[in-house]
Amino acid sequence: DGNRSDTNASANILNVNNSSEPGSLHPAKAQGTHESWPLRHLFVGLTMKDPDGKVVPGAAKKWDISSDKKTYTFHLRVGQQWSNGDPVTAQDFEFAWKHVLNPATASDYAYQLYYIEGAQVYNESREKDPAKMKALADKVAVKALDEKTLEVKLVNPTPYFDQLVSFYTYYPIDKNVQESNPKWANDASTFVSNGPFKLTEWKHKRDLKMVKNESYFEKDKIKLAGINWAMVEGENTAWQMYRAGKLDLAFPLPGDVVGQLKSQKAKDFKIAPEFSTYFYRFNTTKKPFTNAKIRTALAMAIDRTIITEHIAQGGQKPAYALVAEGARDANGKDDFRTVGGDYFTEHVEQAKRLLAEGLREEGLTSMPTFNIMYNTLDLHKRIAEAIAGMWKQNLGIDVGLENTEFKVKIDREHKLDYSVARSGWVADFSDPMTFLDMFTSISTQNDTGWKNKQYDAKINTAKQSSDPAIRMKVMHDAEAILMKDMPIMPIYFYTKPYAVKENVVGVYTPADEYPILNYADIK
Amino acid sequence: MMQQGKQLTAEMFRPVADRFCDAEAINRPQISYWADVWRRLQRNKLAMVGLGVIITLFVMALIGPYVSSYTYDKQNFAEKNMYPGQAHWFGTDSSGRDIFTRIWYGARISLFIGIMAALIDFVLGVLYGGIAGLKGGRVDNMMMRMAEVLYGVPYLLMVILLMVVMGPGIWTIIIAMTLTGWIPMARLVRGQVLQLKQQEYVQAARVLGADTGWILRKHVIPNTMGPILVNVTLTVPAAIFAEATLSFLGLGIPAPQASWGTMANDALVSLLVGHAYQLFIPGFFISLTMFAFNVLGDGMRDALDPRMRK
Amino acid sequence: MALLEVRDLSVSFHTYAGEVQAVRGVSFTVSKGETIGIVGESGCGKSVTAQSIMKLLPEPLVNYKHGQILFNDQDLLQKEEKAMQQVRGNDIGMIFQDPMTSLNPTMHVGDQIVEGLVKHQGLSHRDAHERAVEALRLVGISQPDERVRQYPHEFSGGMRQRAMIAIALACRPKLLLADEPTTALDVTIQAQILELMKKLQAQTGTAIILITHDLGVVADICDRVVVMYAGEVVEMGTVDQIFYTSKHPYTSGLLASVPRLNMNRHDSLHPIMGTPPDLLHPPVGCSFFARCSYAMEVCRVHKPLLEDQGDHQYTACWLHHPLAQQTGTDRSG
Amino acid sequence: MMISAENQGAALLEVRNLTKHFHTGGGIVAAVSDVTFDIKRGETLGVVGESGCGKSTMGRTILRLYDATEGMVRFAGKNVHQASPKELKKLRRDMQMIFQDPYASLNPRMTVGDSIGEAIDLHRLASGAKRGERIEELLCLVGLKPEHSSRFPHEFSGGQRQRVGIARALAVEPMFIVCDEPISALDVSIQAQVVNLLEELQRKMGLTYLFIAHDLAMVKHISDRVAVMYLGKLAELADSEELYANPLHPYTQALLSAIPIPDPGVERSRERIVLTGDVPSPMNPPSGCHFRTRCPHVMEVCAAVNPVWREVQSGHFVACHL
Amino acid sequence: MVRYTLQRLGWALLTLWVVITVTFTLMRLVPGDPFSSEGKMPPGVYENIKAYYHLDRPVVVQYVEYLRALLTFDFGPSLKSDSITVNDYIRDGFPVSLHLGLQALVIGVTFGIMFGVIAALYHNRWPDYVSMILAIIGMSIPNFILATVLIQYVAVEWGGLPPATWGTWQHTILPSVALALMPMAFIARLMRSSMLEVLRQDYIKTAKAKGLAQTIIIMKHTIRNAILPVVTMLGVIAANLITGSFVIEHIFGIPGMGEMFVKGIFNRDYPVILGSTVFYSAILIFLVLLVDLAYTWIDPRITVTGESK
Ligand SMILES: Nc1ncnc2c1ncn2[C@@H]1O[C@H](COP(=O)(O)OP(=O)(O)OP(=O)(O)O)[C@@H](O)[C@H]1O
Ligand SMILES: Nc1ncnc2c1ncn2[C@@H]1O[C@H](COP(=O)(O)OP(=O)(O)OP(=O)(O)O)[C@@H](O)[C@H]1O
Ligand SMILES: [Mg+2]
Ligand SMILES: [Mg+2]
Repeated sequence: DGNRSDTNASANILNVNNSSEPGSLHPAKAQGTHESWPLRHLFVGLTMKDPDGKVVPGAAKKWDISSDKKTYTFHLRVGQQWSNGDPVTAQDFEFAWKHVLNPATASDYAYQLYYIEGAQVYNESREKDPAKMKALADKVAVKALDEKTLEVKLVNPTPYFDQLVSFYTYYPIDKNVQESNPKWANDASTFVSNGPFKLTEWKHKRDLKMVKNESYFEKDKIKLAGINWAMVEGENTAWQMYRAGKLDLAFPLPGDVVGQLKSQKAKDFKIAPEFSTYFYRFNTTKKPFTNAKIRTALAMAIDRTIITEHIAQGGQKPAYALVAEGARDANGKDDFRTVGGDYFTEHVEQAKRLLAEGLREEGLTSMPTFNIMYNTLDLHKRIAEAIAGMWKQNLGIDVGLENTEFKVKIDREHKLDYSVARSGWVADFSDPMTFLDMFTSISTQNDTGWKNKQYDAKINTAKQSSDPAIRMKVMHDAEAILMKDMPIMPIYFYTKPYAVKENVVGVYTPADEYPILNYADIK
Repeated sequence: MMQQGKQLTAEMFRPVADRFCDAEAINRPQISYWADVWRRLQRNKLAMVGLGVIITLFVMALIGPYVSSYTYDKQNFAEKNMYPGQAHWFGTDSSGRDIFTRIWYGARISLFIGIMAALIDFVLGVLYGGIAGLKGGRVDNMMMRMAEVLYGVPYLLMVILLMVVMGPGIWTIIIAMTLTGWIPMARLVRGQVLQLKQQEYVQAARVLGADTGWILRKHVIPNTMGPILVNVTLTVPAAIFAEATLSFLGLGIPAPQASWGTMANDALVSLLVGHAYQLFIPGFFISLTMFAFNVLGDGMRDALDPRMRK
Repeated sequence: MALLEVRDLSVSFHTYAGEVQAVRGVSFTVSKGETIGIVGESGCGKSVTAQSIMKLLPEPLVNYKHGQILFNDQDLLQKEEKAMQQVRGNDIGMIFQDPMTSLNPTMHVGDQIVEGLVKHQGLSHRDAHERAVEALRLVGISQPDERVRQYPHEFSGGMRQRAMIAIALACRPKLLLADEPTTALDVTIQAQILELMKKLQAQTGTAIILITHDLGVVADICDRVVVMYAGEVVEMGTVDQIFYTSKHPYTSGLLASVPRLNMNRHDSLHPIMGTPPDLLHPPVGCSFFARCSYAMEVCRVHKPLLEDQGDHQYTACWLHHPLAQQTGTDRSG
Repeated sequence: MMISAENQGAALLEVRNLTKHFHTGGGIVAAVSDVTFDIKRGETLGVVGESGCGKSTMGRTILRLYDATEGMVRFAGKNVHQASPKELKKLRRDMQMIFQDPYASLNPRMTVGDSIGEAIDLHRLASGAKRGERIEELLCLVGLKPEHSSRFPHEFSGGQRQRVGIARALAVEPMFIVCDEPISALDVSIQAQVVNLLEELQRKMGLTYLFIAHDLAMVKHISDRVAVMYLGKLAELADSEELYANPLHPYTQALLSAIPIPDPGVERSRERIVLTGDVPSPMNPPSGCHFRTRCPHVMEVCAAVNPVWREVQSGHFVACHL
Repeated sequence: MVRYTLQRLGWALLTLWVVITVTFTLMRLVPGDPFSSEGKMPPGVYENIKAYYHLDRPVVVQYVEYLRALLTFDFGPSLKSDSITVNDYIRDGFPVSLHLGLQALVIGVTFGIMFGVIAALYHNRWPDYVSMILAIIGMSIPNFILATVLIQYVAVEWGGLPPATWGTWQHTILPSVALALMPMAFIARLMRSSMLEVLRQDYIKTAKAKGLAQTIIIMKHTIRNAILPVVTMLGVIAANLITGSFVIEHIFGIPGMGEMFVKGIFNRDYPVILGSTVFYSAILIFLVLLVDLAYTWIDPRITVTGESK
């Protein structure tokens, strides 16, 4: 049922569901998708992403990059205004970023700014003396040269920095407002933003209402009069609301609904790309997962197509490498994934052989039983059931399933208290690095116990290099190392299936973002 | 004056000597209370139907999984979401597993959990509530306040911790279920006891030297059986579903094993995509169990009440 | 003309052990203003008879096998439940035997009296309340204005019984069924209650069926007496006939059991030996056969009928059969 | 204190200044106040008195079904109200009670056999077939039939229930029984049977009774001594013959005059002492002598002074200014 | 009675304190950290956040601070949400949960008692069976299924009522029905069983003998005597209903307290856990006290005060 939603259609107001109450709509305190999705419509960073996923000018109309690729100078558009009428200045950006980095702000995503010189030192400082803190803040290399010019110095050449500044932690905040009322972001009446929409109502846990910001620089391209965000957590309920005509766009969708819509080729159903990967971790410190052959055998012995076709059902792609599709390679055209290709194939016979070899090396006669740990979610459960079934059928090993509450799972992963654990990574930005630096020895996110000096070296080179060709090369190398050792077993690359009423046009979905409604319109 | 004159003879008007012996001629069978209850229960057709259903469920739980040619965990995506029919009597689920087999496999777990939880709640609740109510005063106050603490502390926290301490397993589930499950039962029994203990027959038992345990067993339980049975029968489905909910914390029985609760839980979304039978089949069996326990419970209640004799 | 006529009433209960034939062919009449005493041993069907008149026996269990209960010429057994509600409490009042369990434990005693008044006399709550206080005072409860607001468990046994009496009398019924109304009362209060009943009778012409085993009370206020045994009437007559010229060995046995004040401390009492028969399987012949010291062969198999022994004294006993007289089995022998 | 009749044994039960108050919505009810007496081994003490004067309460307080507000009860040398639960259980084998209300005191869900058997089980007096025999024996003892044991209380008539209550009390072979109107609900024939039974048991087993009743003739018949209560207090206590022959307290006199006689001729012609005036309430008893409001011989002193409990003759106590 | 109530209020404070202490301890024992996520948070950031919420102090200090703050009814911040404090949560959420809960309670109690009474009056006849079937359905369909079914068939397919969210009275219907069914079924069963007990009592015979109509007998003589077990259960049922049901609020997207409580636990949001526990326990304790006081009011023979019997 793809007709129009019954409420507010005439007023050109779009109804969507944000799933959950945003913890905070302050760019410095926002933590995840529940915050970033609405924020994406309230604010605009120095840059933004167009419907093709390309970085285009946002608040900055252009920017210069120094020859060592470490200094960025952003030139802001003239005449931009905050929703309260204040002009948007470079000082606002400088202030906002330093606010994020201030340890007292306790911003979760402060590390997204560690690319900037002096940022990490400032953020990690335990200094109590205000004067010394001030000095540290001053050393953070972001500076408003004048009202319209912002200069940023980076630690390493970071080719994707232009992308990064579109991330919500890099959004500006109105310095005057923040200084006079630190709690401005908690209430719609004091909320000030610079994006296409402005916040008019925020009933906690009920809804958010935004209307078009008439002083937005791109206001002519904004067709919607406003967006209403519901906060219904249940995916099923959200889908039912969509069906009952209370929502114009339903995302995310329950798995079986996706399957049904896909098989029915429903007109209001869309599958958008997604820059993320579903994978399993192995605990490489635990026997017999210490053995790379065994890990590889396990990775080769499952049928990913069954999982994507019958369980995930949303057009996901079987994954034979870590980095998902969605990042450009050095030539700026081809996808990193296409260039890199697959690192292994599914091959039951070979898997059996590898397993036997691995077991022999470990001095075992048979594979001991072990558990797959996953956090409770129907999808994870069904995938784990399928994989366990495949391993049993193909390799003859008994696998148990163990579901845990999310926080317990994270805790156990950190403590390496598991055998095989379900995991996934949703990219922060469109660069392979967002995936690859997870598995360095020093990463807090490695959680596999796997350490590889070569790999670390490759990642370091990539981080310090300013030459895209070299960067991409070493990142491919790194991925190859990773996939050879197989501390993680890729399963599939996500997609973003969603449903949007047929009369709604102009919704676009960059691979690393939720559906963007800025240019949407209701016909 | 000349009543029934015909057959009477003077002979008959002679005094008799042996008259005391035929006074106690006919005795009715001596029968114990519980045997009596059982006999009365047997007369209750509906209760017997309930009992029959329960027995059938138990038998099927034992043999059901082997009746069909499928196993509970074998996935066959080629046959997923099949409606009930020839090949699969109850259809298949979204992973192509045979629901008939899974139902009976699930019956083992669900019935076991349901009945164990009910049983433990019953024992703990009756003991605790009965003692508190009978002892009264300070003991009652302390015991009830302790129950309040237990009820006040977030249940989920306790369960998560329990899970960490004990690890998953059926007994962990049962402990989790009864952790606070007995409290309503205890409160119920206590309330009834407060009312009952003013009855003279309880006082009479006291005079006979009965202690709390005795009064509990002989007087309180039989006379509060009605509400107790209602509560116990409620515990069964509550536990069946609690198991499914607890699996959220990793406490339920591990997949791909089935239980009615998890089957219903997982099939919730099937309602949205037109495979409602996947939800209704386990739902039906849970209701059937409930029905059986309820009519049996009602029958028990009636059978236990001698005033209902007929 | 008879106010109440019970004709050949038989009542039984279904129990799982079988049919308990609690009342078997009982007939008697009560006229306006008359006091009838029903006496008899425990379990002989007195209460069942009384409760049948009110149709109060537990519904699915009881079986009114046959007979009629004519009240003002209308058969109560045929009446609808709704019509019975008009009769109960209003035309016929009842005092129950068990005062503790017959009062609602969660309701003020006063309210329990008020109810009937509101229902039948159409009194306002306030007036009914005053009447309730008055009723309690009449039955000799001190501080009735305080007591109306107490609960039954705060009353002593005798006080509860008096509260029951107050409930039954409140509406001035035409017929009062008093099932052992004074068992729990001391003699002074008992005298007071009996006085009250007499007064009421004099004022309103209420007929009373008094079930009691206190023969002293019977002697005090009854006009006629019905003697029951094992669900049957064995003798019936005026109070003098019963006390002075009883013609049934059972009646004489009852009278002999009563202790007298002038007895000696160590004299023992003379009860009727043995126990009444089990009404599940009532005897074919005379019910009293097993305990009767004059029993004859005929008594074992043939049931004696209630026959007029002259002067409207009815007795059911073979001893008064001409053949018995012939055989010489004499009462005094 | 008041040891008299020398032929009796030592006091089995000593009651001293026993007082029991109830707190109710309407105020404090002084159900029993300051009662003192002894009962000797093998003796029967009859208690009569107006309905609501506190007889049942006194009986129950003696057995510690109620906690005493004040005073002391000593049974065979043991203080009942200070006994530990263990001691109490032992005591309770020796002290029993027959309840006033036969229906309420039987568990509706127990067969009468089990109700009687309860006592046997509790004190492990018999088991198995012996238990059954014992129950039958007790049923016969109180004039019921063995087959009654599988019936439920509601299937019995009032009198039959009372007999079950008696059988239950006898089951533990007690030394002392508080009989709270054990026979009021019984018909005369059974009354006689039961009283004979109680007397026989007393003779055989040396039982001691506290016998509460309204039937003064019966009380006279069964009791060695009789106490008359009025509004929570003892009015008079004497040998039964003595009391009936020579009642000193005006209330006793009124009581005796009101006894109904099972003889219609006598009833029609007799004179009663009719008590006038409102029956006072234990919630606010009259000052001084409790009986003064209804006493035909009331004097001024009665309102002012509480009459003392004195022994006017050997063994004859009275609380009256006369 | 007044003294007893005051005494119980004293006990309530003590009970609350124990609940807080136990919860505080459990919370810290449970694995998982309020700030852990699958993300890449470096230790420095983590330390900042801990410091921000004073979680870097010794646990004992935190405990004492918490108790002290409680004295001023300050439940503290939410670790997951910067825009709202626990006090805000309760202030916003409780009225919603209360509204929904009371509505469900009224539906559940009214119909529950009605069905129970009818079933008992027509014992083992068809109204009894009908009410039993209803009760069985009510008890064997958990509210998460019922809620989804209701939304699907009433809101989506039929379209008569809004599927979810909170606002108008129409929004309250489906969730309160979904919430009420279980207590209704339970109360109906309880009521039936105790009604059956009461209907056989002698005093019902007395009431009949007064000529009272059936309905009066039921209203005045039986319900009050039979309702005790229902009242007992009502304490707990009401406490659960009015502080919000996670499942119902989750499914219907209702901004109540129940969801906050459960999510607080999953997020290890310590102040939220403690705050809602304190709030919930206080309500529970209060309702249980009411129930105890109601006992004596319903059946005057009952003494909970611990006075001598
Ligand atoms: N509900 C019942 N079920 C079975 N039997 C019953 C029932 N009610 C009474 N009976 C039996 O009916 C007979 C007559 O009982 P009823 O109560 O009329 O005796 P009663 O003459 O009033 O004796 P009492 O003087 O002891 O009260 C008794 O044998 C009793 O066992
Ligand atoms: N539980 C109670 N609560 C309040 N008052 C009570 C309670 N029990 C008895 N009373 C009061 O105590 C007084 C004495 O009662 P008790 O039952 O001892 O009298 P009794 O002498 O046994 O009378 P009866 O011969 O009528 O049984 C009465 O006024 C009664 O109202
Ligand atoms: Mg009777
Ligand atoms: Mg008494």
